[in-house]
Amino acid sequence: MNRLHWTQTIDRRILYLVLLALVVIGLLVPIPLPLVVGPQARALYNAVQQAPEDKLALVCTNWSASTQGENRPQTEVILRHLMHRHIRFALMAFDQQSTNLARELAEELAPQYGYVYGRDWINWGYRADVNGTLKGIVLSIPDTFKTDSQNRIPLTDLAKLPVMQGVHNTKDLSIIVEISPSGVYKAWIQFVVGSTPAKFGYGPTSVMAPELYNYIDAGQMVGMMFGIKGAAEYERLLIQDGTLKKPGFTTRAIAPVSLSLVLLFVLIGLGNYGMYATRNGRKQEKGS
Amino acid sequence: MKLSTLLSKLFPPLHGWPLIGALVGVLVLCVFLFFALHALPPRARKMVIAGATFLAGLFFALEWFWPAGADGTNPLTFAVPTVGNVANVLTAFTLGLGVMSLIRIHGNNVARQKAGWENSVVLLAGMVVMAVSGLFFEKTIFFRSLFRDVLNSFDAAMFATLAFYIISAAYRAFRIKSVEATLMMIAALVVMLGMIPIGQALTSFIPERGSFLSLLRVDNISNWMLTILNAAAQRAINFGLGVGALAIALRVWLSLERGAYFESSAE
Amino acid sequence: MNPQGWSTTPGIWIGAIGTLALFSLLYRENRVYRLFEHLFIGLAAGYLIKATWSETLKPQWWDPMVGGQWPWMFALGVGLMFYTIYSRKYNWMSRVAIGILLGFAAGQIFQQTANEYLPQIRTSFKPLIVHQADIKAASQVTAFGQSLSNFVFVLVILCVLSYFFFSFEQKNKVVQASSRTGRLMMMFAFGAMFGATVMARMALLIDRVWFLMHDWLRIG
Amino acid sequence: MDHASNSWPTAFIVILWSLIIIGAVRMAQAGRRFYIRRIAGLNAIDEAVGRATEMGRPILMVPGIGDIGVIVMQALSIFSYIAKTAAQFGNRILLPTGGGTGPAIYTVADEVMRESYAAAGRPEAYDPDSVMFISDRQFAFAAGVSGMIYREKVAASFLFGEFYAEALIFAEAGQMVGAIQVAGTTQTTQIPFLIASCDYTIIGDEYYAASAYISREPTLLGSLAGQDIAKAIIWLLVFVGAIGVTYYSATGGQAAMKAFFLNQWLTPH
Repeated sequence: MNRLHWTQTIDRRILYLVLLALVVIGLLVPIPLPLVVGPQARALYNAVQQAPEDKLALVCTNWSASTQGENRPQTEVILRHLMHRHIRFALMAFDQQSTNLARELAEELAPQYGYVYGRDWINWGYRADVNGTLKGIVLSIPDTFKTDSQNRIPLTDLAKLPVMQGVHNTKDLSIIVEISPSGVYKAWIQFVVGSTPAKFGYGPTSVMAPELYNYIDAGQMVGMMFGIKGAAEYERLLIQDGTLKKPGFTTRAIAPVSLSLVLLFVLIGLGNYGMYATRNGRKQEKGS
Repeated sequence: MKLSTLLSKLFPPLHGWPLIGALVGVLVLCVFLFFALHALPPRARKMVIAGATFLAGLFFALEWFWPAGADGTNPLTFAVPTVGNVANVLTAFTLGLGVMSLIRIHGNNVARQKAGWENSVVLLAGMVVMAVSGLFFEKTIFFRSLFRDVLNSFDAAMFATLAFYIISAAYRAFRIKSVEATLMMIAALVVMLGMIPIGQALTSFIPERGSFLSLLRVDNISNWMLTILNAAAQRAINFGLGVGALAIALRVWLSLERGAYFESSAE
Repeated sequence: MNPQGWSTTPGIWIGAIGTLALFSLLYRENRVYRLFEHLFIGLAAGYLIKATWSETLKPQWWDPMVGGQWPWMFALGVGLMFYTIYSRKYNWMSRVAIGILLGFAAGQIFQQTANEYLPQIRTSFKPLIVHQADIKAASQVTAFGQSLSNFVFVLVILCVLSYFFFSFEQKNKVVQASSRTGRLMMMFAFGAMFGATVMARMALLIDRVWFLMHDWLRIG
Repeated sequence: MDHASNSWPTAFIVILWSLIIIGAVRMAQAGRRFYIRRIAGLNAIDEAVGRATEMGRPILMVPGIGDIGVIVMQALSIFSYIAKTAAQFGNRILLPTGGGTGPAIYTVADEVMRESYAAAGRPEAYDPDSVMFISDRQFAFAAGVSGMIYREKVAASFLFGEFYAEALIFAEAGQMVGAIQVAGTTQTTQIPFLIASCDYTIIGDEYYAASAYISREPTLLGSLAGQDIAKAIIWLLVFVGAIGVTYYSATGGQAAMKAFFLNQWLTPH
């Protein structure tokens, strides 16, 4: 047997162990890997940076525990950016789990920026019917959501919910960002994007991201974060402009992502090299 | 008269004793229908099944084909949410079958002390604790933590094992064994290269835009592959799937289907 | 060991140990995995009971029914038909209930087909020769590049479709070549899909490892 | 589009397809015979069952986690064939169901398996515990089925239905215990992972051709011929459409024609 034969049949458990080790080390030890900020993430960042401060931003989340690895960091950088710029925002969701996960994230970040629920941010809650809801908010947000989801206060009660001051429909929004593993963006583009001056940005999982270039190219979407990589690029921009003092989880996470992809390259290379070498060896044996 | 008003006249909402009377009446009627149905000869039974399937489908088909007015609705549109609810409710009633399947298999394990019966105890206990705390103590920290910290963690953990599996699958499958395997490998490598800084750095000397060469940047090649080749291939595959689904749906709806479940006559 | 350094929430502990237990299957099947697998299934079943009642049966059936809409009682009658499967004598009746469910699914096929596939046919009508005037000013694509892309797009669709013809023998040389090209193009596409998924999967693992390190062990 | 009247040309095509398929089915039922080409992955089913018999280990069949409907019925129709073969050779079978309508699928699957054993002449060999509901929850189902794959050391694994991310979990678990695996799914995004981990993967609407291929039932072969004609119509539409759009965009002056071709026809309003 050829001495390179092992490269073709490495026990899977060894592969798993190496991957796990790379992830743990990558998270613990800051590895300075180059990170190119792509045009899509930059465009989204610029849109949030230039969003009018006197209007309400809308962050729609549709992710659940299963895709939080990518979608949670994306939500976090967007919320941090909005809070740093003191833009009030609203949360909404088309996924029941997501409305809780995003609310918890917002509750975690709010104290750091002095955000108060009802004054600086609000949770509209969850709706199952995508098309109906989106068609509804184009006409009237208070009629569509009726109350906030935390305390069931009518959205028109401005004394208790000053955050809703001057917000009637999508025309009164400053920017819309959806963070989602599913294809809801089509409904946004069909029903909402044309109705409002607010720009529309996206945080898709990296599986879904390639679908979106088309829409960015067509100007229907201002920009996006390509999965976890996009979130890290966005975080890089936030560090550069001083919004963030130190890198967070996202920047840490990008090193193990890159390392694991490199591992995959190495493994595929090894497997093929071994196969090639063994095959050649066999040919020579025959010849001799 | 509108169909919706006709219906509300035929089935007026009731309250108090009349309501209870109506509910009991419906139940008795159901029991009667049950035995009446069972008295049918096999041929008629087949027709009942075929008829029920056809009628259930007919509603959605008619609603769609019936021209809509200026307001985007037709006389059947008002019933779409209700019929959707009926489908949801009927599906929900099957829940008991699933729970009974679990209880039967795991209850048996416990009763006969089969190997691993302790696990079956854990399964049944978990089910009871979760159901009871969810139904009656929904607002407690206990239930919220059980759902979020335990159940969601398990979901995410199982999902995360995919990271390992994808590595071993790629390592094993991406070998230059055949034209097909090689093509798959090349495409995967290019797309992955486009995602990592090292890959992007390979062609970063090419200007991002404005030059013919910029098309050769790894990220651009990768995007092109995903948005042109991949999108076109997926689209063609999906055309076939769409037509296939249409065909089997028509066969099921019109009771033309043959094969498992359908060929046998109702005894 | 510093007790303050450890999370005290029992939920997080069970979640963390369960995560490790579920991962242990990657090494081999073992008793701890089995235990947590069963706990997982049990909890999921319990949650299903809760969700079925509080998200479907209560709001969509019970509340309207006791609110006066008595015909909802018929749904119970039909629903109970499912349970005839336990009886040899009556089990044919479960087919009526199943038939209704299948009918609901089948009847929507016209709308689904029209909504999903017809627009895709239309957007496949791509001009094979693109003029510079038709290209958006901001776009970096040249007319030639766009023409080439469109040509490849249409060609791939036609080739791949030809692979999926089943009811005649593919003897004709042109058909054979087209079908073979279609299959190779699909493999290429599958490779691209595979590559595009890797990063998302890694992100999930990193998230879980972070959960173990940060939320549970409080390191890092 | 909410209704056919949003775009009659679209509705017309859907009706045309439907009539062609129904027509072909009726022709087949009236006695006309249709041809079907070879589908490599499906020939492997017998091989896999044979392997399981040699090894004396169970056969696993998973119908995916999709809701009850035509996709699941198609999977069960394939499984019915497998179960008949398994019944003849005395193999044990395992059929876990999951997804939101898992309990309903469990009911149907139980009936189908019982019937298949009866059709194979061995009704007494059917073990009702071989069909079971596991979970409606995607990853609880994945945990249960992969545990089952390892514990039972399944010899053959058939994954047919609507699969999502869990497809790779099942396929790699099967790979690990050395099962021979045949798979097919309507979820195109999962095909790459099945190809990487399974011995045979059928692609796209080979899934819908499978029951016709296995059973050679005239009705299904007829339907398949009808589907081919419908696909041929798509082929022609795309071909003519692309040429037409090119022509009108080249002649430039006929903007109205181009607008009609691109924007009016088939576009819901």
